[in-house]
Amino acid sequence: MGEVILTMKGIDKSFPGVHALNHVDLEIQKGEVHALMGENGAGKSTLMKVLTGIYSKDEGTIYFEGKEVSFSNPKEAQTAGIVIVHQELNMMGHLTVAQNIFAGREFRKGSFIDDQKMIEESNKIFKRMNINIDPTETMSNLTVGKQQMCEIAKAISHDCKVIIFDEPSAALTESEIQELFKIIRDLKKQGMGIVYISHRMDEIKVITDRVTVMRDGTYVGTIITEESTKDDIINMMVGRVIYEDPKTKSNVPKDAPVVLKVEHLNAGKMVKDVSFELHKGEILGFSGLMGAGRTETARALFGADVKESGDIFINGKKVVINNPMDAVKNGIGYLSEDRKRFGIVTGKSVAENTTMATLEKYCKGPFINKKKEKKTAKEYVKRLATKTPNTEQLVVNLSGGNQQKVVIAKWLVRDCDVLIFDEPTRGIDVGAKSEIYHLMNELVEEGKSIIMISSEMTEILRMSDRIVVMCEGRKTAEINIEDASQESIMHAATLRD
Amino acid sequence: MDTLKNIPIVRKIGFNKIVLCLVLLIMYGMFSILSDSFVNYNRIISALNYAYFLGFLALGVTFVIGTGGIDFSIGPVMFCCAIVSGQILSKSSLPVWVCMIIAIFIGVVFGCFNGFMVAYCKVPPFIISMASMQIAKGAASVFTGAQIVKWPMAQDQTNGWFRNLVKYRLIGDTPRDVTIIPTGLICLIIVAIVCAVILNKTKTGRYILCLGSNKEAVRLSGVNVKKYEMLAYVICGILVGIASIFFVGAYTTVQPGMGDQYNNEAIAAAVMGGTSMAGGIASIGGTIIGVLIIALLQEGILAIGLTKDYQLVVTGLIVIIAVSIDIISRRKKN
Amino acid sequence: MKKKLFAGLLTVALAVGMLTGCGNSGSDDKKSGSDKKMSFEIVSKGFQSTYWQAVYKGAKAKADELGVEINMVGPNTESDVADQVQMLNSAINAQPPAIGLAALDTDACLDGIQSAMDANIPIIGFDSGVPDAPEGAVYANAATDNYAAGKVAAEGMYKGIKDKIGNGKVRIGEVNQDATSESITQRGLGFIDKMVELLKADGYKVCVVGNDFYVGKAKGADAKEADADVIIEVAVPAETTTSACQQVAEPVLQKSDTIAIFGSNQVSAEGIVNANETLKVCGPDKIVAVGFDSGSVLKAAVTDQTLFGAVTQAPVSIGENLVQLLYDVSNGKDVKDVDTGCQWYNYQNITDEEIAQNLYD
Amino acid sequence: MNNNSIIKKIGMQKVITLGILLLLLIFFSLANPTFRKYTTFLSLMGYTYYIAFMAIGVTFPLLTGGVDLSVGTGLICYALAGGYLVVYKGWPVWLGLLIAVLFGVVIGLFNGFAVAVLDLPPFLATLCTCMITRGLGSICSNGTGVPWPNGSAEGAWFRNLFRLKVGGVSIPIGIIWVVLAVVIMSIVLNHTRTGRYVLSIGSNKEAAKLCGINVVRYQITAYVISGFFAGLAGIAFAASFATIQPGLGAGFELDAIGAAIIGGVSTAGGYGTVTGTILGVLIMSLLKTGLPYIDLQANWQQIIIGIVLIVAVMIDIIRSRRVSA
Repeated sequence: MGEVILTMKGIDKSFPGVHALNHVDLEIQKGEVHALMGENGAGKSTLMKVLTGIYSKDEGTIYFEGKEVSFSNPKEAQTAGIVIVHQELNMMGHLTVAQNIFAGREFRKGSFIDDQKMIEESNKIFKRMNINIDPTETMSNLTVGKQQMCEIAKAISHDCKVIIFDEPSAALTESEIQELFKIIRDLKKQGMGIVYISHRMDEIKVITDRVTVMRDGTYVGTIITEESTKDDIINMMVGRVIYEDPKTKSNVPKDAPVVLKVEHLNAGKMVKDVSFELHKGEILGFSGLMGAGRTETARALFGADVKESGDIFINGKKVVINNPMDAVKNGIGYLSEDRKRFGIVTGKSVAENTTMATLEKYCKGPFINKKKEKKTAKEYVKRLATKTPNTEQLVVNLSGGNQQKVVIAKWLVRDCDVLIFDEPTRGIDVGAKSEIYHLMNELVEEGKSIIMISSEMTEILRMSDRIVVMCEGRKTAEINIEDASQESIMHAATLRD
Repeated sequence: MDTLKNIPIVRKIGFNKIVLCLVLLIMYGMFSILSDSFVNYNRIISALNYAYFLGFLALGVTFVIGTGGIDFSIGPVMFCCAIVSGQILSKSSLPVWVCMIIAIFIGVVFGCFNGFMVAYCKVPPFIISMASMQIAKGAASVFTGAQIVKWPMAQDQTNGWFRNLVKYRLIGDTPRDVTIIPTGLICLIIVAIVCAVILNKTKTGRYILCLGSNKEAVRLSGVNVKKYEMLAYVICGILVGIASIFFVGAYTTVQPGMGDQYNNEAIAAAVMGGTSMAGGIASIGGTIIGVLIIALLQEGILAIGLTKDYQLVVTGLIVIIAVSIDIISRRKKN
Repeated sequence: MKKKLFAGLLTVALAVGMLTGCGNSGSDDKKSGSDKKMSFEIVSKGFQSTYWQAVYKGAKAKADELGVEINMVGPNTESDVADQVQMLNSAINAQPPAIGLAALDTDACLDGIQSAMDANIPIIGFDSGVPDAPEGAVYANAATDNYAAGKVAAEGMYKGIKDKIGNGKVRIGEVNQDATSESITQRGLGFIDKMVELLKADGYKVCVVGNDFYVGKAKGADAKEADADVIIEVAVPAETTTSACQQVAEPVLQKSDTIAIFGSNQVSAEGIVNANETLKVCGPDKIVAVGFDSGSVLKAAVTDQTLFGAVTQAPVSIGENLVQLLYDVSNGKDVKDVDTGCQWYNYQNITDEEIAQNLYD
Repeated sequence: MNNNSIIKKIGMQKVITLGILLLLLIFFSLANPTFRKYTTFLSLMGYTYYIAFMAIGVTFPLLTGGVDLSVGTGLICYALAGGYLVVYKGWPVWLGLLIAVLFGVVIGLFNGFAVAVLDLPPFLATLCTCMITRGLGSICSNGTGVPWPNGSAEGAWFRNLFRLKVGGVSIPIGIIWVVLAVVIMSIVLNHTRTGRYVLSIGSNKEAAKLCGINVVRYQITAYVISGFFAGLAGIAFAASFATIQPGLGAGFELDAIGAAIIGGVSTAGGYGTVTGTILGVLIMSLLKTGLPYIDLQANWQQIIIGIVLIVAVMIDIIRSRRVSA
């Protein structure tokens, strides 16, 4: 193929207690889309941060356009022509689109900023990308997808030679992803080297030319996408073969009682007239694209956000849920998609997090019975096989999967009948993932009911008994697992008015 | 150093607190060298005089900082409590204990107001405490007609007994042979223990610290976060009320329109003691040591013939250095 | 990392040591010199006005003359009662042969005074002294009789306004820095009482309005506001600062019936002078303004007749007498109160030697 | 809807603030005829200058999402230090003024260093400098009050910088400096990199860092601006009130911060304007001068200012809630 533009050789990086990168190699050619894959914590992001000068490397060399380089901050990398589009959106919400795109390198007339020129340049870029965004609009007024486009526009506006996309599609709708791919192909034609980090196997197959796989901070290998199968890549990633067979038949009896019934739920723009039922012992999958309103539905149901209208019935009885307190009282537990922000109390111990929702059970009068609390915490650490030295360990020091287990333990201690799992396996490695699947199956066997929101099609197809599909805040389909297929779900997920 | 850190007792008390105690001792030693008259029982008594009300204020604000909030109104509110209840005491025939309860009640009213505005109306704590500081000053002044208020002296037959809370004069063989017993210290320690128990052993304290660490996560656990956030301010209010009693017990008179400087010193004491401004981490023991450091500093600086100005400068520097070290060491850890 | 923590905290300790160490050698050479020198502790009300500097100057001069040391401290502002109590306690703990005290508030200082008595340390009052101190604690005072000083101001002012009264309702303003400190309230009341007395003697009806404290304590002003010939309006600011005094003086000066105004200490008098900078209402044939104490601002104002006159105490003499009394009492001599007195001055006699020696910048 | 777009352009908060300002003016003028005098306007300006400078300065740390609590005690400290050198050491006045401003810049640098480099919470760092400057002020002047030259004294010319006497009339030319400061700082905020980066940091510090913005530098700049203006405020204070007493200044910062917040500066940072701040300043100083004219005892002022602050913030909160819903 094309000529090599970027080579990273023997990159080594350690953080206190972690060997994040162990002599990793990477080679990017001009005009190729190069996928960088690996489980969470495999070291992809760290490698890119070393490349763009956010982290300094301990060992190894980087050659860019044949010359050895070393960037000490992102700006130097940008100037050289290496730009990164970050996974988390890095926008300054109070500023306008144009101001964001040119942040840090404003055009100037004398010592004044030339806003007019910035707006013109932004318009040119958007034209080239063939998208329609007003550069004078305030950033926080845009949708997530458009914000992502602005990020890409910003990357393009640097006269760059290598662009790194760190999970760009996570927040995009299907059509936006198609637009993104169009842009990427365009950039490729212009001879840029593109690094594409993603977990979505389908996208990798569609857009990339080569795949480099990393595992536990080490380089596993590089293969050509066309010549390999999905399973090959997965095997390289996990180092063992995992078969994810979709569920073919629901075990829930047809006459299982309805434990939760939601009717005509409305909350803001993202939840419009949503109704569904949840049976005892059932896993109800919620599928849809990012921004379809699934999380918002769950939050409104749980009382975390204000809802405008709608009735909720628990075991046939109408209940009022205005805040999470009411929800918990009625036996609903909610496992948030954003663990760090809404799940764990980072600075507190495993034991304290475990009893967070049930503290009154561990109190004698106003006092906490710490012995009893510790006993319970230990019990759940054992039951969920949480990897932690002891129950006094601060949650912040645990890995993502173990943090998730602590959050699950919190709701198990509460003994909720209805559990809402919002992206329960996001950011969790494969091993912990299957443990969580196992646990969910165990729970429904015990007679609990689960609402599972997931963006991973395989997860939905593997776990659910029934699937609710949402699009733009409305429920567009309800499919029994026997009838479900990727195609049918995708169809419903893109069913717009 | 690491081995030292791992001795069980050191771990239990906390390394930082031991270092703070050492600083306290070093300071004491230094002042003893610099001033001939510093090693003196009465010096300790007079340093403690300053520590009592400051201690209660700092304990109160520790709870608020624990939630990630801040209260800049504690000093003026303390004065407001003392002024209004003192005025009632002098203008009516109510017994002093009723007026002490009134003082605490006024503290609670301000605590409720601040807490309500922060927890339920979502006003930034900094701004609401700024506003209630103005209101406390003005209200106290209006209530008394900008008058100084005097609480009864120890000699007062009916109401003077309350001063024994602060210090008890034990008269020996002759009337001139007086030993002063710092009863205030006992009160402070008892209240500090109660605070420590509330903060570490009860549901309220647990939730206060947890919501300081991650409010949204606690809310989504079905906890009434608004209630507990407000409760922190109410606890602070109670302690501010108690502080006002110990202030007048030590200094008799209060003037309206004052009290700002005590905010800063109380917050400084709490932060010095290891309470994090970001919320979630709070230490009652540390706060008390911080208060003792400030009290000792102010007595020592007077003893070597300097003005209070030096105390302010040194306190400011100590806090900056102590917190920077804390931040740097934590940054290294991660 | 813990090493760093430790090292850092040691640095703090060192910093403290250096600051205090340097400060010590810089402020008073208490440590150097012979240890046998007598050293007195003096607790003043503060240093914020130059008045206190003059007191210090007098005291220092006398101390040098007698060959003794003095250590004069005072709170940051004249409202920091608690700070002064701490300073008094600290002074007692230094176990000096005698202590000079100008109490901001006697009650607040009582505990300290009691411990001084217990420790057999005599106290000498100065400035406004220690009013209502327990029997036997204060051996003598080198003080101004503030109530009398207020009267002097009223008499002085009355000369200037006598002719302006009688044609309809007129107003006399008084700006008092606070309604709490003994010296200010005594001065303020002395002024009001004397003014009322003078006015009533000439057959006018008088009423006092404004701050509740002064209204309540004033004697003899029994007329209603509506039918009074003369209204005495007392303004008290929220803070004891020049700017706050200025703030309350302005509305009074702007009232059309105001014929005179009195500022009862240096701070409030400066507030009036400042307010007049913009308003331009004081001076000959305009509002009769009277100040108290001196300082460069007031001296200039008296000279250019913005101020009709002012009353000065004798700060230098207060300082001198104080140290003399301290010296005598610690040598076992009997001591008696010294009234350091006060004087009326205006543009005519400001340069007289008798007056000028008591004026300071 | 031409009207609406104009309001949108100026900003609703500013329109409301302006409305309140006018209402207050009308109210005071009706309540007391003497309030309508030219001289009242002059003294109103006297209170406006120093609060205005403080508030313009403190707007910048607020916009970065920080705060500067040291401006109040700071301005007294700088004025004391400068004045001490002039009055007691015989330095020329212009040098004293320069020292005051420089001192402010140094303390601003210190604040910036503590916040940006040491990573201390801005509240805490500036709380400490608040204590430190309060102490330093007294130490610098040996605890004495400092009377800056005034009246006919040599060096009193500097007071003419704010109040020029032409014939018998005083002209508050200080307004010119305040307006100039507002215009310059508005341009700095909206049309230079410094201002843009200050806003960026307040909006999303991490993002700003990743854009290659030197976050440390511009954070320090914000605090230096605050310190510089605190120095100017010290001069304005000295010019308006002549005598500076140590131990003052605690609480002044609340006037300034309160003014900025009333003027629509977001306490979380990222949004706010200098013109809004100055409207807030005018409300503050109008309350301070106006309330004594309606025969309210001074202590009521504090209560009223406290309530005004709460109302302003509540309006802001309700408004932003409606926008986001």
